[in-house]
Amino acid sequence: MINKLSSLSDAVNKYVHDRSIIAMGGFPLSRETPIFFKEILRQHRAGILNVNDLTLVGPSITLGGSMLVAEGLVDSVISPFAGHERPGLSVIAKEALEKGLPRKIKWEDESNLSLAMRLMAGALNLPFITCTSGIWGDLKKQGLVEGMGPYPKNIVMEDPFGSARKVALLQAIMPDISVLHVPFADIHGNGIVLGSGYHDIWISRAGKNTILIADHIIDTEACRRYPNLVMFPGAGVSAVVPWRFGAWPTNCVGLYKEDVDHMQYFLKNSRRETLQEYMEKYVYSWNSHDEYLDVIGKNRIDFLEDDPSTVLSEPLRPWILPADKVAALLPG
Amino acid sequence: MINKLSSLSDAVNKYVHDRSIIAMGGFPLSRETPIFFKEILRQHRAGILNVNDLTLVGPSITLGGSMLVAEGLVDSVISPFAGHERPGLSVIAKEALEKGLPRKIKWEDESNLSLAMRLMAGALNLPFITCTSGIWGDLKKQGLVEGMGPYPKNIVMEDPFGSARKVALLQAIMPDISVLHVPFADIHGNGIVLGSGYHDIWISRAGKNTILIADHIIDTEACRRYPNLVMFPGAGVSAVVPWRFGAWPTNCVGLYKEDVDHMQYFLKNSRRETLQEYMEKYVYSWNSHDEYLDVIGKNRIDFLEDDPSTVLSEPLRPWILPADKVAALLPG
Amino acid sequence: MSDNGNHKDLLKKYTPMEFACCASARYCADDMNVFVGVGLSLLPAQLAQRLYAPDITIIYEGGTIGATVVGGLPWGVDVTCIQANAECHTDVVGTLGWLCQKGKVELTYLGAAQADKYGNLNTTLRGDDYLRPAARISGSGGAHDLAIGSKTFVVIMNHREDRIVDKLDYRTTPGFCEGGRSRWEEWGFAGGGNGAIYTDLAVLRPNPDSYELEISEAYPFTSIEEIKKKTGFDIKVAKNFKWTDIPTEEEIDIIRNKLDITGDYTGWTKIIKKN
Amino acid sequence: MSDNGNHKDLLKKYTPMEFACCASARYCADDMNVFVGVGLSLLPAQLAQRLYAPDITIIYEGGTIGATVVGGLPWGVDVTCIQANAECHTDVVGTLGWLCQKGKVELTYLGAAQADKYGNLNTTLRGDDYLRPAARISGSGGAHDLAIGSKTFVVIMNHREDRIVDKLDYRTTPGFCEGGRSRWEEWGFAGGGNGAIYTDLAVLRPNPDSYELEISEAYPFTSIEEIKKKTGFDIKVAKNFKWTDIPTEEEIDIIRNKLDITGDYTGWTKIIKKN
Repeated sequence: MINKLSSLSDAVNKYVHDRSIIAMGGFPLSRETPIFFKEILRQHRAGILNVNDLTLVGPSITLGGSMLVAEGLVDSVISPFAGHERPGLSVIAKEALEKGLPRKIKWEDESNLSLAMRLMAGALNLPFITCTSGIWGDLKKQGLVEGMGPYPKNIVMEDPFGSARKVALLQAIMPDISVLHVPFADIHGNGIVLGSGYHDIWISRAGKNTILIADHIIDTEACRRYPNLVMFPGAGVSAVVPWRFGAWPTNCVGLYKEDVDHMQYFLKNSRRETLQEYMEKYVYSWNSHDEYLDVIGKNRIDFLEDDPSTVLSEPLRPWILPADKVAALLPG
Repeated sequence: MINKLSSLSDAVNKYVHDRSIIAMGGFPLSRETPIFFKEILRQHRAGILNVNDLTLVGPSITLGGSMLVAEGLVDSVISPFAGHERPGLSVIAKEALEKGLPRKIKWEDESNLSLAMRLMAGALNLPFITCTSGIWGDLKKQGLVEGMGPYPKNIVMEDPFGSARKVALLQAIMPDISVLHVPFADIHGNGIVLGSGYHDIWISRAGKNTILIADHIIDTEACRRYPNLVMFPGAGVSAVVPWRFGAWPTNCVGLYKEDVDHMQYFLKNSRRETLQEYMEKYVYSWNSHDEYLDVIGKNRIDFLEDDPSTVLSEPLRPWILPADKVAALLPG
Repeated sequence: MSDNGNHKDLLKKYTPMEFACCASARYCADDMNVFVGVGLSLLPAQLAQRLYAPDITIIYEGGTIGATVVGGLPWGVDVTCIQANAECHTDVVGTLGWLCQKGKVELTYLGAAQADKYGNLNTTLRGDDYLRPAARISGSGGAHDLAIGSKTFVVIMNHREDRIVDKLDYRTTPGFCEGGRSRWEEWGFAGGGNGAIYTDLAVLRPNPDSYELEISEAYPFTSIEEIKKKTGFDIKVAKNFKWTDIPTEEEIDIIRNKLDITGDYTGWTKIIKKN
Repeated sequence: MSDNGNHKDLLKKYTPMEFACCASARYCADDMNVFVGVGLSLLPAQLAQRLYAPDITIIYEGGTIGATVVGGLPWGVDVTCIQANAECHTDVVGTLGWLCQKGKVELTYLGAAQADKYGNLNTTLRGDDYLRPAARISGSGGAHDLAIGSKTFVVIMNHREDRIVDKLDYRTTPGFCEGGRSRWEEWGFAGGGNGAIYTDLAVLRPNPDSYELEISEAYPFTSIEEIKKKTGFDIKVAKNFKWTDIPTEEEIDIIRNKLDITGDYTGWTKIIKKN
């Protein structure tokens, strides 16, 4: 087992390429990876990463994905949902879809199950898989737009073993990068999740390279004591980026709650008139992890960390490595 | 949530029927459910359960399944393996397959992955599913014998989305009963597993009714503190049978090791000349759980419980309900 | 109650969505596995759990099972106050793929932007061009999957002429498909389909032969005439039509003081001064 | 070493299976993910981990990853002494379905009862009738799946005329299928196929064009003649043929004192008195 720790900037620079297909874990209010998308934007603006025409795959388009869309870096989205649940729909995704601003994007609608099954097919190296969903209605025919006209997506097939039942054949999704947020990971890439699994198992397995963003790096001994809590085995993980509060403003169950105030603030400032100012502060202004935390604010962090779900992480907290030790383990 | 505790005899009597398809979890040396099969034999001999022509599905045929075969109660087996790993092949399964004694049984060979995928299809209510395994060689054509001649089993299909890759279409397995052993379960049917998952997630989900055999009943509060350790959600479980050492002579990771001496003893006594005596003692002689433990023997139990994997169960042990409280919760 | 409804004074005491919540909560019973979606559909299952059906198990699509919510009504199915106190966490494949498709979910609550006369739903877009929708909305989420597998599902939504329609702008989620027995005979879906739609005016249920929605109940503050006017197809009145019961004091107490404390979901704070 | 082999005196110091273990252990390198099956295939990966490749991650098909075995050689892949000290537990779908099929397993050790000239394996039965086999053996287990997806796999097995054969009694596990490029062009399998077969006499490797097995190495206690006699098809000697290195003292020390303490796997206690 080798040390897979990586800085945020190295992970983005090494794995994200022009036209990459990027799958993100989590759910609209939980364990998303906005920090990874922010770093793409930062490197793009700094001219050290040349990306365009990205394809985003995931449970929804919320804060991070929306900003990539707003900056015109996204060609296509494959997702079952276009918003933040109750805080609201993605203003930016709506503008791209309804008005083609700042550019037209392609959107492939899935259901939550059909998305999971397409990723499962990718994970199991199957070109296609069967699904009970996707045989009826418009979900089955709205594929990613080819020549600006919709084309048939799912294929409906009758059971060849004689039950007369019909299923959909769904094409696999094989992302170039799968990026997921975890509360805890060790240096070997073993990632622990507390709370719901969403699509994460299959997203993490479908990617050519899988990157974990971890609030805390823990001693491998914690994995050996709680090996059944490891949702992402290091054997399948390419890099682990230590980044406390990386999931913010989504939650990280076990550590902090979702920041719905900030989500609403983001949605209010999602129009082009105000977005640039928002991004200056929340994407570009900071130059270190400490400054990133300052932008969120200590009071805000304390408020978000005062959460009933923290009871779930109690057994793991004693194994958290101190920041200086993690810094020493980071390459470079 | 309701109380799903059941006595062993009630669970067998209620869910096992003539020609039932029974899927068993675990692996050849680990977390199998011999006690469930012993109870079928006991009720069959006592004339209170009329079963015949059972179909067994699982990772292997070892102690419990072998004895059902020896008593002539089995019509068919679907499995990737016919033995106990290093302790040896199933003497009884070999005799049935090679010599048709005591009766001819049908055997459908799978690989570990193709078995898991067929069960996954059953779990997801899909009539069939795709698999990378099962397109080459003899695995794909040896289905359960129809009219005593083998017939094509898997169907080979080329990717309709144009990759030119071939996959197998595997027919779903939908057992009537899925029975799995767990170290800990609560009265709502939430089952915790420590160690490897084997085929268990998909076996547990594929069954029309899922029955857990649990070494210990724990307070539901333990599930609420470690909800990510619950592999089998109570919402999908029909009954929980408290039965300490129910997995013996296979292991239960976290509680006791595999009893390889007993497996070898069983294999040595698997010939018809000696099997009846073995079964008299280990299947029929006892009349209560205490007597069952006496048959294993206190020294043996102490030896098996002295195991390095017990470190994994430490966080859960404080939540074990005492025997009298469990007895009071059992219906009837 | 009344033969003609139109008791507008009721709207000073109760909001239309309180009627919808209380009526739909009564669908829960015994030890059902109940699946709950985002938004207003979070409310009735929790109301039922506190009042009529304490043994139900609530399932959220992200993977949370058997949770007791800590605090008020959550902002989504994946918030920490739902996940902090659950009996088990699985994932989307476990909830939507297994429990739901395998027939282990008795009841699902859904929301929708549009429903057609066969109870099919649209939550994806408004307008007639997928490539340039007049309004993009959320998408399926898990609704498509739940509607296929759940033994029954009920919908809570607004009642307007362009919401309860003859033809959907986008067919996201199957109800009774093309009507009659088509849901089962043509499509082979495992679940029972759309049990009822609770709008802010009425309860619509499928006719047992044609599977076309009918006015099964109406809230007593409205009238059949108003409902028909606000429906986008020529809706019939069911044989066993009745006026919906007025919410009980107990129901209202729990909604206002325990679940929807801010009134964000049911809007009750717009008619009643908060203490 | 020698031009003709036949140094029978070596068998007083080493067993044939010790040769097979030491030779096959050298296949492990760097930070490979290495998949280990039941039986003799448990040994070389652990030997390599202690000697040449400490950073490999050992994976067992039941779901155990990154385990350090507590105690001696285990009786199976699912015993508690393997599971007690692992970094992670997943399941059969995670190991065989994902890691292996997705190309994340660099090397797999397998056993077999029969291999044919294209490295295809039989672990299911002996005889020519599936319905009434002369001898039923274990079955595929995970071998079929591992041979398809693993970047390479190696086999440890006995060398006899009815074991290394022209035609298998049952085709359990694909090597190079029908030879040539058929494994990839006809069947499209992701993995690289059979890297080597380590028998108790020799190391057989595929010819790079025909993919037929050749005698790539021989253990110096045997001879080409003996190997040919004990092979069920007309096997050729590889261009780069060499005599296999004798096990080092270090290797033997670890096998006899750390891994196969009882000699059950390699049989060394039959030639050497245990201290």
